Amino acid sequence: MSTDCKGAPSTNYTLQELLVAAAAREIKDNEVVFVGVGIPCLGAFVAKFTHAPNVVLVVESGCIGSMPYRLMLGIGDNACNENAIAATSLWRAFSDQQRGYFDLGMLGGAQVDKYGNLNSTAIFGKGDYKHPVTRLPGSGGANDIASSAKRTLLMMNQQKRRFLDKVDYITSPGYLDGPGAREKYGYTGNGPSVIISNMAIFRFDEMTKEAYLDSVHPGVTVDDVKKEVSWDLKVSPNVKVTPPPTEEEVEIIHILDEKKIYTGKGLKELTFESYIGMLEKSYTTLKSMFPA
Amino acid sequence: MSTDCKGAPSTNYTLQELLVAAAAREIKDNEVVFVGVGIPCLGAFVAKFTHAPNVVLVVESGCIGSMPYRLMLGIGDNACNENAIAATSLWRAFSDQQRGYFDLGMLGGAQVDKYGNLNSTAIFGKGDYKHPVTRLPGSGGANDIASSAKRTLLMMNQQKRRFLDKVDYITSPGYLDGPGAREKYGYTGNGPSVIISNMAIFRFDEMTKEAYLDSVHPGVTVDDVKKEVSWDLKVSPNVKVTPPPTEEEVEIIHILDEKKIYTGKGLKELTFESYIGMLEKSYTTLKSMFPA
Amino acid sequence: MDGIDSKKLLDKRISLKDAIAKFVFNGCSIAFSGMGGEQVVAPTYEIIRQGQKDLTLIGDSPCEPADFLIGTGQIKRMEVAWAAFAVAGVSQNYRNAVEKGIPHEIEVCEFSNYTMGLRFLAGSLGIPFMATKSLMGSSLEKYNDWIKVIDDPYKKKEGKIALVPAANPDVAIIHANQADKLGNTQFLGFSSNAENIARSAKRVIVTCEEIVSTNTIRKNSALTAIPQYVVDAVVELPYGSHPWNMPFTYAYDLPFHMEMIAQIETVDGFKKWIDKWAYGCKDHADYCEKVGWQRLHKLSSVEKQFYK
Amino acid sequence: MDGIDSKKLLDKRISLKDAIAKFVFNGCSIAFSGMGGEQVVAPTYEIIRQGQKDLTLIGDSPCEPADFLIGTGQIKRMEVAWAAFAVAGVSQNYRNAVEKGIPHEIEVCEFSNYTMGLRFLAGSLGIPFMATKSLMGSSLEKYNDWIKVIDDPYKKKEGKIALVPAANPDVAIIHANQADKLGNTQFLGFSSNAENIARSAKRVIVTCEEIVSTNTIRKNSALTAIPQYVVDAVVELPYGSHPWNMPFTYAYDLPFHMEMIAQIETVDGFKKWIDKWAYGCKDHADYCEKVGWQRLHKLSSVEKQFYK
Repeated sequence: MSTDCKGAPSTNYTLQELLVAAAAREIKDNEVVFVGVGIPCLGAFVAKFTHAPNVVLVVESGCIGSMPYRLMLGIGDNACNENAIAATSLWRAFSDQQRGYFDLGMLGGAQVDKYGNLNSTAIFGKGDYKHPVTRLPGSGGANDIASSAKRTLLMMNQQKRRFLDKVDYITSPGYLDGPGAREKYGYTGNGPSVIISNMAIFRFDEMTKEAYLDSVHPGVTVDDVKKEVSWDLKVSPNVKVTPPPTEEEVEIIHILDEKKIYTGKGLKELTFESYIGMLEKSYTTLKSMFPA
Repeated sequence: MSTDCKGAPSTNYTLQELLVAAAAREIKDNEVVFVGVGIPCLGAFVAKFTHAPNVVLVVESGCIGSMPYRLMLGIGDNACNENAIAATSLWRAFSDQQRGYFDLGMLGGAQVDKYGNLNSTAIFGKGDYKHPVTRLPGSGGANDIASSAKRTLLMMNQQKRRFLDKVDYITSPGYLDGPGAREKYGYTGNGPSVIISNMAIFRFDEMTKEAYLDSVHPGVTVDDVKKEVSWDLKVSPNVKVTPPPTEEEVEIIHILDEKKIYTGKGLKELTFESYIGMLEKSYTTLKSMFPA
Repeated sequence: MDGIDSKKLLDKRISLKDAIAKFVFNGCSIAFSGMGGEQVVAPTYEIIRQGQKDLTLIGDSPCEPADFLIGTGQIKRMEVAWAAFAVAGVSQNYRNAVEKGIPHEIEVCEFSNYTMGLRFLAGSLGIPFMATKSLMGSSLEKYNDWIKVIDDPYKKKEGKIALVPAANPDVAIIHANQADKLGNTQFLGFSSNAENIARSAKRVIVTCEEIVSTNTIRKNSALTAIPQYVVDAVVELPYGSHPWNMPFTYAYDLPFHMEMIAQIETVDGFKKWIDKWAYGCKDHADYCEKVGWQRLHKLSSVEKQFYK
Repeated sequence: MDGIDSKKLLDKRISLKDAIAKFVFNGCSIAFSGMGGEQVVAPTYEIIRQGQKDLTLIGDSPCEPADFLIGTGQIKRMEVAWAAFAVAGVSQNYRNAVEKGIPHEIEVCEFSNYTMGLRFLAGSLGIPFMATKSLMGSSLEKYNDWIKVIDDPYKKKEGKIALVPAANPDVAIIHANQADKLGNTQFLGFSSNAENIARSAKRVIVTCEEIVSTNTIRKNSALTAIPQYVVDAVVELPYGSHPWNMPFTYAYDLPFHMEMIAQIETVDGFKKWIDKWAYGCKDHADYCEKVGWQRLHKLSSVEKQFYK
């Protein structure tokens, strides 16, 4: 279901770079993609520089068709305005999504279940919604993206305590309790199409709506993955190995995230001088890469 | 209730000019006024050039704070954009009105009743709504203005068949069937405050919500007016004579409506050449009148 | 509709004739942008030339699209707030149809300008209705079943609110100042309800005074009322609103309009007008030729002085 | 509120201190604009200095306004979609309040970014609710009584739709690029929900990077998100969003933010941060001095290169 990756595979890449490339390959050319921040957003830009030059990126603050000369540091970063086709409002961007214009949304969470429901609100632990052991940031736009983007990409950390039979709290609806549930509510979107974790890629069975293992990342076994999933995970009869990023993809990731803010520990090491230097360099480099 | 008119009264004015001035005097400085076309709109501009320089004029097409160098020929005329504070949308302008930001709206109709209900939809005659003797244009924005502007100014032709006990069709709600009726629906606006006709000015009794005669235009008697009203018209104990326009007001009207499009028969006599000439002249004249 | 998603095309440019033939069909519901100015006139003439029938016109205050298409008998039903020619005069064809059934009776479903705007807003949001404080207590509510007055579910004490249903026309025609070949559409001034009319419709034809580069669009991203993913076809159509005005582009041709209104007051006069300006022109360029390029140019040049 | 209608003033310029003192009161509900960038930071520090209590924060995704005012114990209730610092980190004060009741428990009423946007849109329209296809079937609906799922009154067969109630905060604080003294307010880029947050509120304080002439406003009328009649006070507040970014004006100060997040992770560290940057500064100019004008200037100059 993902785009074929052309070009020579890289022999020198990190796990983060593989995840970026995996996200990039979920995007087809000419699609409208609602992007957040971090790895999936980086994936969207890699797609734009490779197989999907006409992809339209939309951010929650209200920018449509952004084409920035720098790494997007947030959904309300100045980068979002840069070369945008339309600078509008949050409510309008989300309304366009609810109307059905957005092909793909990107989500993350602290817990996911077999039906692709996501929790980014609270880990209850021994408590409950009002008194959770861990309070998380909340929905933000996630519930809306999960409801209305035609399909969604979920990015997760692979841990048994995060891949659950049932999440504590459904912040973002996947297939809820299975087949027919989304139809009952008449959501605009069709639900999640893929989960990309740090160990594997999962897709959803068309009939059962359950997530199944589609590919394992290089060096990971099916059993490794099963150990980090709480439910009885179905495995594709022809489970694949996730293709590594191409040399070109790795090169673009290095340019876009020069300081490894999303793909390494760069965030913690940033100084004001190195940060300003990053912005200055990025402008020159990226301007030459985007066609005028 | 209207603004006092300062300056020397004109001794050489037309009825149309008196009506423009009467409309102008209903506007206080700093108010937000939803304008249409014709005499009341001209009145709003006369107000802006005299006692109400800070009035904010809004038109249905979505322009706020227009300050054109020409006569506004429609609610979607290019003039509306000129020097506007905001160029936005129809739905937003009306939403701002529904939210309660607009002080005054201006309306006209084919029939009015004693509670200030207006009909601009259909004269039933011997027929009904679906088969009327005369089909009129319909509400346009009138229903919305009547519902939501804080107060409304109604402009009418004074004829017995137009000043009715009950209109055939309530396009624009006045006080409906009397005291308390508007409150029942929770309208944003408080209802009509004045009717200006070609013979007189009517205001509304605070208790009964019924229109009463407040002033007659020069040369018109109370009896003349009563003959052209279908209900038993109440008359103010100190009924006045409508003050004539001032010399300044007449002069401004002559500048704004040089070709007497709204204040005479100019519309029928317009040639392409005289029309282009009017636009060219108006630009020069008005630009010098508006402060930069 | 064919299998290709026309909203995904990278070049949506097409002739007016082809756009109307492709997206306007017998029995469709159709909406037009414009509020006085920015009126969709040239595409209306093309619909007359092509003769699509049984149209449901959904609009706020349509002028030529309502009057002409009623007069030619192409409209079956109207959901509107108003139909006339503003300062220039009334809509005689609308009167004839309602008062006398000439050329035939039409169904009329009436709202106000704002509540038609809300119907398009609801359509653009993909939701079934919008609430409003307009309409309640008036005869519009009385004669229109689509207006529902409900108890406000959030009010503890008695509280009423009106609902109007979303509009979702089969096709919308938007006339704008400029667009790129992808369909990114900009107004240089007000946009009346255009951005919501477009989003509320299944298929969208953008006609524009000028096709510009995507770079021009990006340089003024605040002006983009309609993004490319809403649009199915882009037609370059200079003077597409004549005799109406186009902000920052050309002035209102009021004398032309007055002549038109005078002529179309009679059924016979209307027929002659349509014979000359619709059937008598093979396309919009032919119309412009007949109006006179010099006259059109004058309307542009007089307009430009206001932005010196 | 005093008898004078502050929305009608012809000169609404006022100091930040006076604006906060006049319009933010104990027990009021308050909304802030911004979505990551354009965050209302300097006014948040001023509210900390003045110490208004029992606030109800109504917002989409507030960062400093939520985290700081929870940490100082000034917030009683939040109606929000999200609270954190995006790429920079989580909101430890929010976690402390919910998980441990430190400094005290807060009520939380949760929506999503879009549905908070719809609550402000409904508020700006003066209507009681807005319909949406979000929220249904999720735990947000389950735990929040203000979200009502109803039968669509326009659907013949079964059809569900969610309603969210209008938000109408007592006061909104909007940080924008520019405004004139009358309150006409412009964003040079995206506006997130600002135009509706302002209109939904009873009183509106606009803080802006620069006060400009009304002529400047008129020259770019498409950029005006908030017209004067919505606004009660205008405050010139350069670098009012620091450390966040302001489109076309200055870049995000991410290193400053990382330092801040690291320090405010502990209750003690947060106290010290507030001591230094809120109580330790007599006003925003003092804050800028402490950050360093050279640093702020560098953030502006690096931003400007992107628009060469």
